[in-house]
Amino acid sequence: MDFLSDFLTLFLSKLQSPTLGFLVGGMVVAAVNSRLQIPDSIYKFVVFMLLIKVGLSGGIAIRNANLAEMLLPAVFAVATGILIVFIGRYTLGLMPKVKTVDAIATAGLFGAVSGSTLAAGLTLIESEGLEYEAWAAALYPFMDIPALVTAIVLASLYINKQKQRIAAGEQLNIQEYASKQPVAAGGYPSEQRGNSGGYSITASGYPQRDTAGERVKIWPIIKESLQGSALSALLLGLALGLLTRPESVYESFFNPLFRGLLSILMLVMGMEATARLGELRKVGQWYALYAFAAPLLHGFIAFGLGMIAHYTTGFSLGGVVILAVIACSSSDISGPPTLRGGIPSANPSAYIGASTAVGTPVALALGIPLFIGLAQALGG
Amino acid sequence: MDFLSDFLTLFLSKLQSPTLGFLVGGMVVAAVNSRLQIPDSIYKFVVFMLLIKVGLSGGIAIRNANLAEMLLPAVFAVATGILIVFIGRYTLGLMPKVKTVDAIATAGLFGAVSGSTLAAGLTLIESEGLEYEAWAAALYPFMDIPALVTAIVLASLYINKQKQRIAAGEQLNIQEYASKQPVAAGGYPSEQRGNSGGYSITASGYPQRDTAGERVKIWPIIKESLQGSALSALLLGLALGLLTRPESVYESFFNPLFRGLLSILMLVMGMEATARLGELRKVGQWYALYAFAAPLLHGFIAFGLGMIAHYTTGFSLGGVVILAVIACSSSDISGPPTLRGGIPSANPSAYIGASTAVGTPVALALGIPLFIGLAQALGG
Amino acid sequence: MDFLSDFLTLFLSKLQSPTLGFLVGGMVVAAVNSRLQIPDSIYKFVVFMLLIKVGLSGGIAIRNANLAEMLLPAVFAVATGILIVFIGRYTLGLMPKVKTVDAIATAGLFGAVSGSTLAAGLTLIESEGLEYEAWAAALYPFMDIPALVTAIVLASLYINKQKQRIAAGEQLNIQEYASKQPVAAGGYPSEQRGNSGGYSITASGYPQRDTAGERVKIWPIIKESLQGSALSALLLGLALGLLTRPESVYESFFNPLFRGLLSILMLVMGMEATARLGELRKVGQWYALYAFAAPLLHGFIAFGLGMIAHYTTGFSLGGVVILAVIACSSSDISGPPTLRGGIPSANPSAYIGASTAVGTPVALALGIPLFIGLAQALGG
Amino acid sequence: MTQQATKLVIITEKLLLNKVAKIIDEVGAPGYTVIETGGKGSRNVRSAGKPTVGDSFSNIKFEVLTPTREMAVKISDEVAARFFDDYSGISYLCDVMEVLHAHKF
Amino acid sequence: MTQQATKLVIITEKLLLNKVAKIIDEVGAPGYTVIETGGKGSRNVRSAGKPTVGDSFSNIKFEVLTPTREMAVKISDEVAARFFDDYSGISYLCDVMEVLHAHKF
Amino acid sequence: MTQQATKLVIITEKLLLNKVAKIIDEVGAPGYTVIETGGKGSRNVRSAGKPTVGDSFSNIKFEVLTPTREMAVKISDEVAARFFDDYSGISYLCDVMEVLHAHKF
Ligand SMILES: Nc1ncnc2c1ncn2[C@@H]1O[C@H](COP(=O)(O)O)[C@@H](O)[C@H]1O
Ligand SMILES: Nc1ncnc2c1ncn2[C@@H]1O[C@H](COP(=O)(O)O)[C@@H](O)[C@H]1O
Ligand SMILES: Nc1ncnc2c1ncn2[C@@H]1O[C@H](COP(=O)(O)O)[C@@H](O)[C@H]1O
Ligand code: NA
Ligand code: NA
Ligand code: NA
Repeated sequence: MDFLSDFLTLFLSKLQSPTLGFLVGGMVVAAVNSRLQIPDSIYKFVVFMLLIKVGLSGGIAIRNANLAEMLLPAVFAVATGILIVFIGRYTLGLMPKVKTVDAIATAGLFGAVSGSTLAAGLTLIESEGLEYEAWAAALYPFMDIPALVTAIVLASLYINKQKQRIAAGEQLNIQEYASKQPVAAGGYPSEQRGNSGGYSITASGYPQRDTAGERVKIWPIIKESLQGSALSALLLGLALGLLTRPESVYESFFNPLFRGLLSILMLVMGMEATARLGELRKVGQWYALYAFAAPLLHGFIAFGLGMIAHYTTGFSLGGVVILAVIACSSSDISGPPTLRGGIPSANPSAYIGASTAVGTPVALALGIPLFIGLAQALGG
Repeated sequence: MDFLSDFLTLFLSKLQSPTLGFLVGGMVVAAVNSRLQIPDSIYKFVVFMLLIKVGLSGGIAIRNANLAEMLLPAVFAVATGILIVFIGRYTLGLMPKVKTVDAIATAGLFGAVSGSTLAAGLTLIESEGLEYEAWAAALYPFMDIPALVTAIVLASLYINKQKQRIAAGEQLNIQEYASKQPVAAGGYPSEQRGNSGGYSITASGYPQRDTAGERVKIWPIIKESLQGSALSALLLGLALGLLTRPESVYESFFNPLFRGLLSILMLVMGMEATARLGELRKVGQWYALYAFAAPLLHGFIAFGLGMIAHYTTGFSLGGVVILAVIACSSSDISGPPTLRGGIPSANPSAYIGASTAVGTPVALALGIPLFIGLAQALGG
Repeated sequence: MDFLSDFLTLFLSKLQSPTLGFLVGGMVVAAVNSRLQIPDSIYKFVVFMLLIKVGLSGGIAIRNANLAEMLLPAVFAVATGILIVFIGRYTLGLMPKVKTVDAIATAGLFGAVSGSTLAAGLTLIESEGLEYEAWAAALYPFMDIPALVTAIVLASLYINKQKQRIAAGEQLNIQEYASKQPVAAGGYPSEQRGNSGGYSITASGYPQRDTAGERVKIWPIIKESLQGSALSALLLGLALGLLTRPESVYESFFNPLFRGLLSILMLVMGMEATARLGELRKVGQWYALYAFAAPLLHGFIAFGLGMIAHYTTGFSLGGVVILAVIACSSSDISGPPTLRGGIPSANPSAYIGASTAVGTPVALALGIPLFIGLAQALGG
Repeated sequence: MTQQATKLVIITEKLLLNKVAKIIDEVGAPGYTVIETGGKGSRNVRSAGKPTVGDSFSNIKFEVLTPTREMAVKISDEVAARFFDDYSGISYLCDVMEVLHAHKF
Repeated sequence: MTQQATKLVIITEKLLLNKVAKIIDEVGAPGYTVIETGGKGSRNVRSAGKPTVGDSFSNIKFEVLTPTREMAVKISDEVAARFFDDYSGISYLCDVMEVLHAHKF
Repeated sequence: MTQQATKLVIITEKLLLNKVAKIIDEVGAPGYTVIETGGKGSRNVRSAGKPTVGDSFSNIKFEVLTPTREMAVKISDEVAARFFDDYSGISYLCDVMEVLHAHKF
């Protein structure tokens, strides 16, 4: 009871951070159709600046850290990433009118990590004076990549199974499959079959390639993820922090600009959230529900696993929060293209809408303060 | 006499500010056809940074301000905005070869407010140590919007009257009307009637819609102005300053970068001024004359009204200068598109040329130092 | 012996600077096909910020400097610029399979100056506490422009001679000329003669304009160089530093951001280097060899001349290093377009590849530390 | 199977982006493509690229593939009637196009 | 001398830039031009200009001049077969083009 | 009333923007449209989008509607004669266009 009241006061006090202010500000700005825009090139550069800073500070600090400690949290990160995908596939994926591949892709995106959310989390954690291991931010790829890989593998297995069944002429199954398609998910699969007004035409009735039985390759997916702009910036920063002596430029440039650039990014995130709301609506309420609940659930799972590491190997409470935030976040930069390429048949409106319009705001506005408050209440 | 010499020395001392240096530098750079450019996205972002900073500082300070004091200055701002349009319509608008709608649009743009000029003014006012009310910058929309609305309403009334007369077959009037059209105002209305070389063609002699008697709606114009990128940024800053606690990020990011970004913007303004000079030439010397004289006249009017508020309600001298600068400035970002949409038949070369090529430089180079010097001389 | 060991230790200690770290980081990032990118507009703005800062600091300091001292170093700069072109034309230009005009253009680019390399040099020189004259950076145009002019003049003289010979029907010479063309220099001159697969077509067998005997105008080339974005920014900074009082904004904005922005630029340079490697390969190993050796050679020549000025007119050792760095650097921003326009028949892949992929990295990674170490060892 | 189509091109001021798009939708074209352009016409040169205060005056180009020539002309007339008195713009068509593949046409 | 040519236009998702370019090369077209576009089709409106999280979903437009109609159709079929089930896109051609000047055609 | 027209397309290096525009004006075309493009031809791949040191080597595409085929060919020949020896570029035309609306043609 006492614990709960502690927690609540701590939680509420977090809700007034300027970071959130900019996020909400962005939502409102877009909602009232303001012509205010942050140019795309600025947005890209801001993301780069934030993630390379996170990487640099990590790299500099890691130099004299005992990386053995990192093992258990890293394992937990991988486990969480994989688990999240399966949870999504067997909750969201079973809802009526939800296409299974769309559900898998969405779960993959929620398992993947948002650099921006991570950056926001780190800021708040530091301003709260929570201690954490220098390498904690480096847990990012350990959850991000396994989640994306799992989602893509799962989806292609599912699709191949479908193809074989269809080949085997299980008409029932087809109907069931077709019936599960959203009526107007961005007009997606429906149009594909040309059953809405106009009809689709082809020059020479091109042959369906028979991809059934194709095995999906995993390494390309991993490479693709590592090549993503966000992860590349983080890893570049880590490497530079480890191998060169960037302290001077870090202190004079990357660090002082961090909070300000973060507020700019939050503004963009807010504008994005509103902009994507429409797409989310198209794909139905199940996605909205999932996008609201899943981040917190994922965060709690990771928080729990983190606490295990806390008691067994002395993983810091700050580190636990970071692990929870990573799980709580859903990718918004690198994830989507990877999934678009890896699960082409999934409807991007579904997973991007869910992640950007609801998932990220929830992670930023509820998740981060929640898990920090929790850690502080537990910390005493 | 003594006062005058005081004033002159004060005035001249202002002319060496780096801000002006960058403005002139930009003019020269463009004049010598240098390939030096500030990318558009950078320019947009700089404007955003300046105006959200102005908004933030205002919002933070307003928290414990007595907004009742704002009433009289706000009323004066509205009055000035409307007055400026009528002045323009009955001076510039009556000159030979000046199309009435062009004159009204130009006056509207000079009544509207330039965020950049305001930012430059605030910098100088602060560096001069003049006191002003936290909410003074918030007078911006109170002059900006009424000016644009008045111009658009006035223009559409005028056009409808013309149409009716024409309908009533007053041939004389038509000739008079036609004869008032500049010969080569960006080749604008002339081409429209295809009387220069080639002829204009239409697929199926499309019907002239009869817009005579259409009533112009005011609310859409107000909305349009509020949605402009500059005003949105200012209001967003105000809101965030009022409702959240952005002090940390304000002190570490928005405030320190302000002067530097302002100098970048001045550079762009200078380049723009030169670039638009050609367009201004096309529309004739009356626009140049108006663009030179009007800002100072408008400034003096607002300064006078401000002084009334100074003596009656104790409006600070710094506030008076800000009111004068707002009046003196002519919009360069949000205004033009609003007018282009609101008075489509007006020639953009005319009003943009006048404002960007002459109006803004005059406001920056003469207006701001002038009114600050005046206030200081009066302040004793 | 003692001197040598001194020098080596000094030299090696320079190799760990973060600046280099970012350069190499960029190379790696591009080499692993990361999707990380620094948007073009950011890149352009960063270059502007660096060069205007260099100009400003110079301009501010020059105010009370004795410019007579500048005479001898300036003369040496001009001499070096011209010499470099001739060296290139009679070394690289004589290699088998190297087209003479390509060699001349390449030499011109290596004689020209890289603002980024200059900026990097200044940073290291300052952090090493080497004294230098305020106007040293202003030597830039004195080497840059003569080099470009010489290259363009030399090339057009050569081309005209060729044309006349050909006109005079020296078939031998043609074969020799043709045989010297690289087989696949970006598929350049070969395609021009349509001898690879497809054939080139023309609507109406357009007449070869007879440009033989055309005299090349020098002033346009100089103007073109001065109008380049990099040089314009530098000169603008100088002017503003001299004529206005930009100290405040310099201290609060341009100076503090310098090192950080430089590291960003180094990252881009690294990415560019990798991206251009392919083009360099196409044009053969002679270019690679030249691009590696020439910068150091040029640097030594300038260093030598600088030492003469050091002993005769007391030119500072820091200034000597700057002169050497300017010579060592090869233009990457303004130079290429000038050459593309001035020597159209030269293959851009050749000179850009050589300069960006090898020349600039060599200048940054070896040249700068080398000449600083040398100066320090000499300085005692 | 391929299908004959008409390609309508409309070049006008960026400011009109949404309004023209609305007209195209209303007339019932299966879709459209928009491209940012600079250019020069009888009026004044549009700013292409270089930063000018507010880029709202640069141009956009619509390309609309329509199944019939009539639909193309209908769109063009509507746009011209509503905007070409006051805004700069040009529209032209080419009716010998063939659509090879489309999701909906 | 001029030469008859067919112009193939393919508009699809930016994500496919390299893959489509590869197909065009493999089929043996002498070259291609790429343009960034926004637009609207049967699927969803593509983001044109305004910053959206990752612009990987905006469109690109390929224009390929081919000496023969067959080559154009071959490219189009290959692209459609590989991508148009899952990605949005349209392809059409115009076979009355004339190449006036080219370095290689 | 509509009017037959020829559409000339010239794709060449960005560097030539002003020079080509000048030629088009001199020959007397009523206007032109310019678009930034990337692409690949017989020479080397042009940089599209990604920051390369100075973007002066990316391409531009001119689209010029001319009342007569002759005018189009004249422009194309002039451009090719002056630049296509040394710069990469291609030009082609389509002469079955119809102008529906124009301020001046
Ligand atoms: N003859 C033409 N060929 C190609 N584009 C044109 C032509 N005439 C006009 N345009 C385009 O249409 C826009 C508006 O033309 P205008 O209304 O005449 O100013 C110009 O900015 C050009 O982009
Ligand atoms: N009728 C059309 N005319 C012009 N462009 C079209 C048309 N239909 C589709 N497009 C373009 O092709 C893209 C993909 O279309 P879709 O696959 O139907 O979503 C759209 O974003 C448009 O840019
Ligand atoms: N067959 C083609 N189809 C479309 N565009 C082409 C073609 N060939 C060349 N181009 C364009 O013309 C530019 C110059 O071609 P080139 O001079 O052959 O390098 C290329 O970068 C392409 O943008
Ligand atoms: Na996650
Ligand atoms: Na005003
Ligand atoms: Na050099």
